[in-house]
Amino acid sequence: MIDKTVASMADAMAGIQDGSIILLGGFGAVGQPDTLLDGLIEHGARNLTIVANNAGAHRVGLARLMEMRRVGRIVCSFPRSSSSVIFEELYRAGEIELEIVPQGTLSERIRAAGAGIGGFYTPTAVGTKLADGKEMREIDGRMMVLETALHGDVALLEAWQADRWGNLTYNKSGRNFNPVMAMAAKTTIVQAHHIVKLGQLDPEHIITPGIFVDRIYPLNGAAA
Amino acid sequence: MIDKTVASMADAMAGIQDGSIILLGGFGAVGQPDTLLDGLIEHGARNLTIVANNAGAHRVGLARLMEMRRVGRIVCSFPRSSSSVIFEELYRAGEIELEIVPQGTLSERIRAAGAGIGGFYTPTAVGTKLADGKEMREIDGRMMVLETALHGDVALLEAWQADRWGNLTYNKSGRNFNPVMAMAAKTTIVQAHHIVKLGQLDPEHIITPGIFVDRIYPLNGAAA
Amino acid sequence: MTLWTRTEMAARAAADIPEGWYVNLGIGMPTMVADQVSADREVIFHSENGVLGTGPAPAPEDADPWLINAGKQHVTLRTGGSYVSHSDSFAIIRGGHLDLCVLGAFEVAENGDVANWATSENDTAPAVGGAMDLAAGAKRLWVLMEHTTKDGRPKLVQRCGNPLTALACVKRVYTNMAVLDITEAGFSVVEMAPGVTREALIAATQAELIFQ
Amino acid sequence: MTLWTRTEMAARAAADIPEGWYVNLGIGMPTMVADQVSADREVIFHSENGVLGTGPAPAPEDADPWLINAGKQHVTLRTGGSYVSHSDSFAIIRGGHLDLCVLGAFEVAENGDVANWATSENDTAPAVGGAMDLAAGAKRLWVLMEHTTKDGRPKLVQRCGNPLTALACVKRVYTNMAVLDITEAGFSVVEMAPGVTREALIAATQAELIFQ
Repeated sequence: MIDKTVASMADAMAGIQDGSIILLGGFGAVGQPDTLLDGLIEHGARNLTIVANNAGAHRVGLARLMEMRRVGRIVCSFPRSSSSVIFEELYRAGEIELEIVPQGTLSERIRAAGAGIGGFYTPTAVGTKLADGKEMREIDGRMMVLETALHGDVALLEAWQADRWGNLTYNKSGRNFNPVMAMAAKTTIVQAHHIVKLGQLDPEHIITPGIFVDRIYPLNGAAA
Repeated sequence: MIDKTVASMADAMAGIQDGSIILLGGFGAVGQPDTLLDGLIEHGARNLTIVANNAGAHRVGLARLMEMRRVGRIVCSFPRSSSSVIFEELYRAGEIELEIVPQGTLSERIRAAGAGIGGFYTPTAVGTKLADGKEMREIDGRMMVLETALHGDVALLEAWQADRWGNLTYNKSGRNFNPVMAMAAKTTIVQAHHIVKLGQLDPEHIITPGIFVDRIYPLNGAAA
Repeated sequence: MTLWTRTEMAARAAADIPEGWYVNLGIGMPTMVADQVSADREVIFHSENGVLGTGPAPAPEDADPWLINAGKQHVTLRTGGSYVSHSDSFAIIRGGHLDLCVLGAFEVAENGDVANWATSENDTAPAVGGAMDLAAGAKRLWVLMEHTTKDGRPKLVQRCGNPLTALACVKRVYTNMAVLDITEAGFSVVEMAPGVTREALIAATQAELIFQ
Repeated sequence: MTLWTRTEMAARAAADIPEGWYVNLGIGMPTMVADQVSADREVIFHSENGVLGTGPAPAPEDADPWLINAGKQHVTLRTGGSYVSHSDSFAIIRGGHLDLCVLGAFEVAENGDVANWATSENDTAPAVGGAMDLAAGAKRLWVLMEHTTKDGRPKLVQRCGNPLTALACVKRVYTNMAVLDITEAGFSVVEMAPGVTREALIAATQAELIFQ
């Protein structure tokens, strides 16, 4: 019997290596795997590359991980906000590497990894410094830049409902990067608000099928 | 007030030009826009390029359109079946042009058109005659072939439920190519089994949002 | 000379949006455009984080923590709206499915270049978000911004000095002084705020102006 | 010498599939593998047309016209299954998410090349379907086929004569005579059908065989 739910946070984090590329779901505070981030802090992996839309806020979660000097590199579209204090300190001090990627190119590069695409041509960023040094070509009369797939070792995600096969639904704008990141990591780990019985999710309404999911961490304790 | 439902088949077909590229949803007989195909036959457009998984069956729908010599070219993954008699006759007689595309490359090329991607690299078909003459490159140690976006002028699709904004759901394996083709045509025309009131579809369960849809043809007559 | 207020600028842009358009509004002043479209006119607003059909801001006590827009503000979903993933949301943006995007900007050049994500001074860790995708992907791009910087420098220019967001894509600019189309020949004045003179507009603009 | 029947071949392959694998079965004989996996072992079958978790064929009177597999046969959906679009279905295939694909073939070469979509004789309008995507995309590819053609020609060869489906991707072949792994050194015999001799197998194969 397939059962992807894990019994403990230690099981959820098992095997995450130093130097891993971690895909982090969420947009703003919504759909962000806060509990798994606490687990990652506890777990101890270092020298991580984080791929996420934002660069953490205040002194918790991702920001705390950075403050502990556990993140060597961040790939994101929007690192700066009023509360991204830790990131900005580290960045000014030259203690963290930053790759800025347009939000849609970020999402598309992650999808490419998930869908077996090695690279793709997009008009986004043509003529800007984010395309500096990148290969360009004209397609159908429009200049485009070559972008490559962005693979993760681990994805840390948040879902609304999950069953033991790892089928997932999301809640409103909590969907965001979670489905696409689920496809693109060697190990996809999901914190879920509600564990439901297999068959309880309508097959038409499942957003992420379990094939993309490896481990489910129930946020409210026991599985159904 | 937005209302994408059309009052007649003539309205559904309005403006389809000779020489158009038509994306046809469906896989086998499921999710195939048979009624719209009858409308297209009636409408009269000629010299069409058809993009579909299959090359028609028996002497109805797409096969009938081909029999009337209205299709100059077909792009598909699986033209041959026991009932694809019309296509095979025309093909042997040199009266129809055929582009064979691996099914996943077909779907991905259509998605690329819908998502603003000019082209992409895939390992599918490398080393086979379907990659003959195509540009290749090695990415991450693997040879890949460059494939380009496949745009439609018109998509003819089938949905299960639709509302007046054009939000759609599908029924079981009737989903297939329909959502991806909805994204990739200048004009997307959908035959729907059930017209529902705006708001009746759960925002979490809509598979194709109305932004991708231009016209809805109700299969059962009146709108709700 | 009475300059348009921010609300008037938003209302001026809103009046030009036909019913049935799908529209993305950038963070900041462009967001105000939504409030200037009356609820009986169906204009469908899209937000990068996967919300299609955002409605008015909720009363604070009704805010749903799971429903925000790209500016991280609480929003509502109007009847007919839907949720999509980031992947599908940016397929909407990049695939040319939005009828319109309205962005704020630091500068707009007479050829339609736009700079709105990083200034030369503070671009050590600039935040681009979805601006480049929107500018390159939407069917049309309008910019809504003050005509000059706080210290009086022109923001409509011959050539942008700040890092570019996208090339030659702005179609129309709404400022507190005027509405201008970007044409083959450069900035073409569509309308001026009450009492703004040609001379005042020319003085506040660092590019040629075409008056009809 | 007793050759394995088609059902025995399917059962032999099925026995090698661990619980929890996601598996795509090609049209024809590979489809028979599903019936050889007992329902209490959770192996999840995927079909190209967007069905994840296909179950046994329904009784004819229970067939749902909306639910078919890639071979256009009526199927059922097992508890826990889901529907996806073609786009997502091929992201599953091409993104390396399937643990296994089992295909039929005209020929398999000793380096793992496979030819299964067109023969030299009839390839005027060949139908490739999803074969190239599956062969290139699945984590592992097994082939299930007769050891020789109907007129006795070897199908395990040094080099394929028919148009290729994909290069160097077959890991294992199940025939009516034997089970063979494809190794760096070529075909390695894992098991032979009862009474099949080394000599008989060598005679029926147009490539070197490695016997453990």
